[in-house]
Amino acid sequence: MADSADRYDRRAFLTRGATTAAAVGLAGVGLPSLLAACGSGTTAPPHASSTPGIGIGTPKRGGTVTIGLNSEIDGFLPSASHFDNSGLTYANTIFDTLTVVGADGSAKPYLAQSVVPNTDMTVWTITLRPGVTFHDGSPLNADVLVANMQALQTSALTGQALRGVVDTVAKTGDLSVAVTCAEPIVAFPHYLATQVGYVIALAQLESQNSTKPIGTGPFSLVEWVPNDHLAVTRNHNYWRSGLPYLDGLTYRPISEDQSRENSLRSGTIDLMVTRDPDAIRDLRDNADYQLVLNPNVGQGDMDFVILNTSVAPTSDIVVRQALAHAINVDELVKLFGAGIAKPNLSLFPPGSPYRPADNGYPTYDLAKAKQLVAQAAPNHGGSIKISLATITDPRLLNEVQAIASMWGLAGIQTTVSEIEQVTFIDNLVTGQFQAYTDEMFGATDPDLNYVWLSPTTANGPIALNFARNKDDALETALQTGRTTSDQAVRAKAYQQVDKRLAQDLPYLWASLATWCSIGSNVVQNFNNLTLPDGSKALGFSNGVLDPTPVWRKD
Amino acid sequence: MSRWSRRPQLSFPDVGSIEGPLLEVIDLHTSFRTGRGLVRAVDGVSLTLGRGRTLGVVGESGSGKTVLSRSIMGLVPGSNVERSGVVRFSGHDLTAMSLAELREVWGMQVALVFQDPMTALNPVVRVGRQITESLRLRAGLDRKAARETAVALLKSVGIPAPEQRLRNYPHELSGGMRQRVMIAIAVACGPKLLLADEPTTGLDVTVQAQILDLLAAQQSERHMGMILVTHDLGVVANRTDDIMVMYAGRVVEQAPTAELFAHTRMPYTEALMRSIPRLAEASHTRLRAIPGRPPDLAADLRGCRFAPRCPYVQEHCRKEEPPLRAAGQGHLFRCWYPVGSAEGDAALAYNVASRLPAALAFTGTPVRDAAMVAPNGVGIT
Amino acid sequence: MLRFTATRLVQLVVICFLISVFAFLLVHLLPGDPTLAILGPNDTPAARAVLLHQLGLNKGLLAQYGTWIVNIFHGNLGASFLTKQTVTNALSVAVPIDLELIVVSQVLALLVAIPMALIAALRPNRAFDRVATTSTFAMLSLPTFVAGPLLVLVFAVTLKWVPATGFNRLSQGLGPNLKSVILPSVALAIGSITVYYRLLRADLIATLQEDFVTMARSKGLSTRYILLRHVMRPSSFSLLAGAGISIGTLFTGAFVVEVLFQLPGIGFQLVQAIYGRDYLVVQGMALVAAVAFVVVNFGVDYLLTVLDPRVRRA
Amino acid sequence: MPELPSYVALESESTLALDSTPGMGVQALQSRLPASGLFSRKGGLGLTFWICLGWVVFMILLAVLASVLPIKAPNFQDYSAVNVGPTARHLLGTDDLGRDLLSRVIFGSRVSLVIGFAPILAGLVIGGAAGLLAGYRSGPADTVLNAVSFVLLAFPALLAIMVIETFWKPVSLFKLTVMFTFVAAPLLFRVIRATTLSFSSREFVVAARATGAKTSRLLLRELLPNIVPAAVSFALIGVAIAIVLEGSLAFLGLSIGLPTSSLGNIINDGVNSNNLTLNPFIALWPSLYIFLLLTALNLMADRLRSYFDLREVTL
Repeated sequence: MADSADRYDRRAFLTRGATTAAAVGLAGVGLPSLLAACGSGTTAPPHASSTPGIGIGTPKRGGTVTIGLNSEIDGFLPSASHFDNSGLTYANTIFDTLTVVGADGSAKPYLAQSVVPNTDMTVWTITLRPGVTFHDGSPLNADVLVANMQALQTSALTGQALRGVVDTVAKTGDLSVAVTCAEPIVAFPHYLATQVGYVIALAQLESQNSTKPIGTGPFSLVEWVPNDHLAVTRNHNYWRSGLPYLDGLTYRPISEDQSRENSLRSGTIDLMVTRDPDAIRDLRDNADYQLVLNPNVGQGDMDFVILNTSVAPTSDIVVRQALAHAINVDELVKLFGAGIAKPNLSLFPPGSPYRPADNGYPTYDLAKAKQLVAQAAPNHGGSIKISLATITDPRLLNEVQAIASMWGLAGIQTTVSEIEQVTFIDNLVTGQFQAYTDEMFGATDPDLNYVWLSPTTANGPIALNFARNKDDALETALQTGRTTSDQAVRAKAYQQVDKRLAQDLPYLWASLATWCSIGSNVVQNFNNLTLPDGSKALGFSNGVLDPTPVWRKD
Repeated sequence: MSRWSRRPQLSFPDVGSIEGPLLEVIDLHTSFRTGRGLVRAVDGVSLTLGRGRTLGVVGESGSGKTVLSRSIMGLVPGSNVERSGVVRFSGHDLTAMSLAELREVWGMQVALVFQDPMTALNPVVRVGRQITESLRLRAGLDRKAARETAVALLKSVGIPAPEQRLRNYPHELSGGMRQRVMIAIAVACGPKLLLADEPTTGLDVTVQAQILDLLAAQQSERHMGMILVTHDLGVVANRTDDIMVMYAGRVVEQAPTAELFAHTRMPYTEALMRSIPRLAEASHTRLRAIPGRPPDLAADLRGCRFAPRCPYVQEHCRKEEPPLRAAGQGHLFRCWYPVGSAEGDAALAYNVASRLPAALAFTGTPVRDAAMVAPNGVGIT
Repeated sequence: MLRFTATRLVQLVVICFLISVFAFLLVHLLPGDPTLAILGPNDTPAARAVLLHQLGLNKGLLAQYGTWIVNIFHGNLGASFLTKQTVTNALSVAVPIDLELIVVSQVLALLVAIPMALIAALRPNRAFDRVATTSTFAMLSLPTFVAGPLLVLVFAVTLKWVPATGFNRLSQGLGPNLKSVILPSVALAIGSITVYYRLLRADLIATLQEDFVTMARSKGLSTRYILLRHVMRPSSFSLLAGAGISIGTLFTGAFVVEVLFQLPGIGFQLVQAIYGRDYLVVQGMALVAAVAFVVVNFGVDYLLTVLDPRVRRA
Repeated sequence: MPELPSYVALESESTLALDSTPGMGVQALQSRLPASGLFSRKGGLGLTFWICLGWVVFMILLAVLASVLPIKAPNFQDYSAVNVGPTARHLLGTDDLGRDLLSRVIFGSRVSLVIGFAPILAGLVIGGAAGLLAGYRSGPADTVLNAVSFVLLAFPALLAIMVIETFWKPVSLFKLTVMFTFVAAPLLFRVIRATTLSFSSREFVVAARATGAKTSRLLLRELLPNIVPAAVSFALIGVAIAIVLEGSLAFLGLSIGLPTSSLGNIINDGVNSNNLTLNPFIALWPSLYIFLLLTALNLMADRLRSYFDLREVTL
């Protein structure tokens, strides 16, 4: 499923903690399905002796670590709670996913021993790892997996997103389950690495208890005080022998970027997740801290302006072209990227196999923009008026004012407004907006974004394709990408998707989100998870951590 | 305890044993720097007070009598005060003392009784504590002894059921009762000198007499010297040994009480006496007020300060201020044309002849206020 | 005294009832409803209807208010639609934080404001008085959300004496608890110092002009004794009234500090609940904050009658 | 201007027979004006008073004439000069969007002056009238008004403002003023009621009532002059709190719609995303502006009060 369309905002606690309604409920993190043709990563310059996040020397057992996250979650039920990046980090701590995406981008078995498709990839058989028990001692078996899957299918939150993927789930053995899909789903293993891949104990599932999670993960719950802390302790009979190294962990949600950075620098927390480029710039050259940026693998979250193609004047393609040409993206990113964020005028990051050489996205050209405005103005009552809005966040507010002044130069009268979260999401879903700032599309496999991009989900009073653009060529490309197992054909299909988006312009791209996890030198090995088959996992991506391999140096 | 508590060791001989006067004030000046210039409230006053004797200080509002009493004690606060002159109290010059040393004198040797009992007692503190605090902190009594002394004090000032009264708050007592408490507080630590600043002004006449008798009793019982400051000649008439009349910050006449009433020399004193309503006069006789108003103490005054309002005024008075001259044993006055002297009568006759308003008002016979007289001749009370 | 407390109790009940109605209506005026917050984009009409029924939001406003009030009397303030946490549980987290924040910040403010006011009142318009008055204006124009980050920058990040965020409960030891509360309390105290200083200074100057102060001096009592035992009490009335109001409003007013230092107090959770249209939490928090305000100020009124015997008859 | 101890003042102004209580009727106030005029250092209101008054008038003029002044457009973003300190071109430097801070503070002062003064003045009128009435004539009017003030004060202002803002889009200066008045009026009501209560028991009011003065005359001529000093000093604190409160609302995104600037949202912007360390000027200039405005106002108020209140500390 697509990565959560989570909102990047300083008032995350205001919004995400309570609502995270933005997330489709399914947040995927995972790895690209193809061997990543990896360009130079945007990781921080190599440390003196070691790469950041990779432990030096022999792991030390014991001790606890405090981790600062950018938002609080609203519960531990995969079928009812919104798992944004903090949600997924919590889940990785207490539960396990069936598959985990490897460094090479492919979804490798984790809790599942194997995930095997039939010939035409419509039926996937998942065989569970034997001898695994939940924190409450109950065994992990096919019955538990089936119950989990069915709960996800029927839930109001995740049901709709799963409808296009999972059709039926049937137990075929004590530890094996067969999942039949509505159509061939090439990237099915990737889905099992997202929110739907978590398996929770029957006791928690039946009681639908979202405050007392029982999983198979490396740590078990001690205490959860929302907006204050989550304390967990080591799971002594974890199925991965010898792990985890730490005795316990404390997560502290700190919504204020500045406060979270100050907490790290003052030692109140040992490790933090952030997406604030200023924090990255401040700590990048500081030897006391290890910085791990988003790997240049799969699809990172994109910052962009979403235009509502079903409402005037943004329904007029000429207006959308004028808006695109008028934004000087380089200047915008220079102003707000603190030298960290890079402009990225495509759905896919540079070096991704799905990124065409030139997707034809309109570059900054003020003269052309003015000319297009003049051309479109007559059929919009003489002048183009756009209302551009964002949620309450100082960086976004400044960004929006900058864009407004750029559009103003091109002759577009722009009004800027600030909207609080619930109304913001409500307007997105019900189409009552012209231009909003937005951030989503982070995923390890392009198919996870199908539900956001597909014209099939663009109609009706409530549409998951917020931009509501109806472009048949885009649909065919998405379909081929979803069902063909031939990687070359898949690459060409998603390149076509990127080209179509550049033509239709529902999204005015700006830059890749600058997710980063920063740990003091006390915290070792926080980005070095090895999978059961010995290969390395992708690790930190789009703000999600896995604390299993961490140990404490002092 | 902090350094202030180190008590300066001042020795005050017992009252009986000192020779010479209890209190000697020599040329005392107290003025205030204000926006309108230097207000000379007390402009050179000298007086002496023997043990057990009472001095009455009389004068209109603005004559500086209250400032005099406060200056003697050294209690005039404020950063804009200019003081000079000597105040020698049983051999010690109070004006030369530091604040810490003065604090030794206040309460123990010299005490002050205020005019308005309503504002001079702390409204939110029980009467008991306002008495016992000086007993415990200054006289060094322990809690029980202080309480017993307080009860005895209240009894001695004539307050019924003193035990309950200790628990009362000031607003729960009558005016007279509060004034008695004030006096109890003042005499609590056995001072040698009592300064009573218009102690009865706030009270009605019947209570006035009781309070004045009480003061006299306390004075004789404790062999205290007392200065009784008032604007009411009736108060000082038969309760003081000597009387000093002040006008515009200066002493204008001073004499033993009987001598002052018998041989008044200063026209101002005479005018004061005449303005006291007599029982003999018929009701509703118009009161004889002194026309005009006291001078502005900030202005530089030339000549006799009473000149503008004096019926005897002559050229000489306006040009040069008369010095204090003696008129017999212990009687001083400050006038060129004193009452009862030949020049005085001539001056008055001359002024009446030249129709000087002050003189006419002075000599006019008192007339009844027609409007207030009922047809049957009886005044409407 | 009984009559005094009786009338106060009646007033307390009436005011709390008004506040509960006010809070309930206001929150239901908010556009959108919790289903949107829970379901998010998957908010299909069918799913919404099911959820509304589950949460009992399909009943009329009066019915909802009725059930809410009845529950309160049974001690059940309801639970959050989003986190399924009971409001009482959320309060058990929020109230200790707010109480400690308020107590520490107001005590700090008083410890600074009272001596300053005493010295300034003793010598009005002199050097100290002028400096103190001007510096209090500087504090007044320094908003909490500037003071907070500055304090953190100096004491947490550079000097590393205290944690930058977070609240260590008393159970984790007094030291860590106080350390985690000191910076937010100082940020809050800065605002209160000015109010307390000005109120107390004005009253002190008025009291110091009363005759009973000269009377006390004429008894030879030391200035320190007179100030503490005679002058403070009659001058503290408006200070107390000011403290009552400032403490009362801090229950929700401290939200800025709570956001900056990530302390989930009443203000913090109220704001979050409003954004999430979490009706029961909003109503619960608003009611508790309002009742706290009323109780604090009634306490102050009672204290005033104790301090000022003249008022007792009223 | 040093003052006389009260008993001296009494004596030297004998004929005016000022009553002994600190409060004075209006006629006493008029008599205070010295013959030597208002301006002289000695007797008048003093130089500092007039300097402060000049400064406040200057600030108001700046705000009113903002659009005419030779300063840059407040919302113009000059990308060549982002986060720059004071330079020739930008006297007070620029913010993180390259906007000129001098013009933003001046235009911002428009909003903040209105937000500071309007609700407090409205509060003084509403709260004052109610306070005078409740304080003077206790009884049913007092209990009702008191209960209403309690409800308004007890109710979390935060909830009210947030709900009203989401419901009553878009946020305008007028709406903010109305909301702040709801907060200011009950506070001022309580202060004025308390002062009225304490004064109405004083003798000079009882005396005035005894002479058959009509209540309105009594309230205006006797009580008001004594309540004004306390109310003014509290109101001035209110102005400061209102201006800063607008900043806290900007912190929550509930203040004036962007890009119009107010002192509050400039300070708020100056504290975000380590602007505090990067470019402290953004937060510094508006805070300095508020500080200077307040100091001037309060010095004037203190000067006026001590001028009309001739008493000296006796300790």
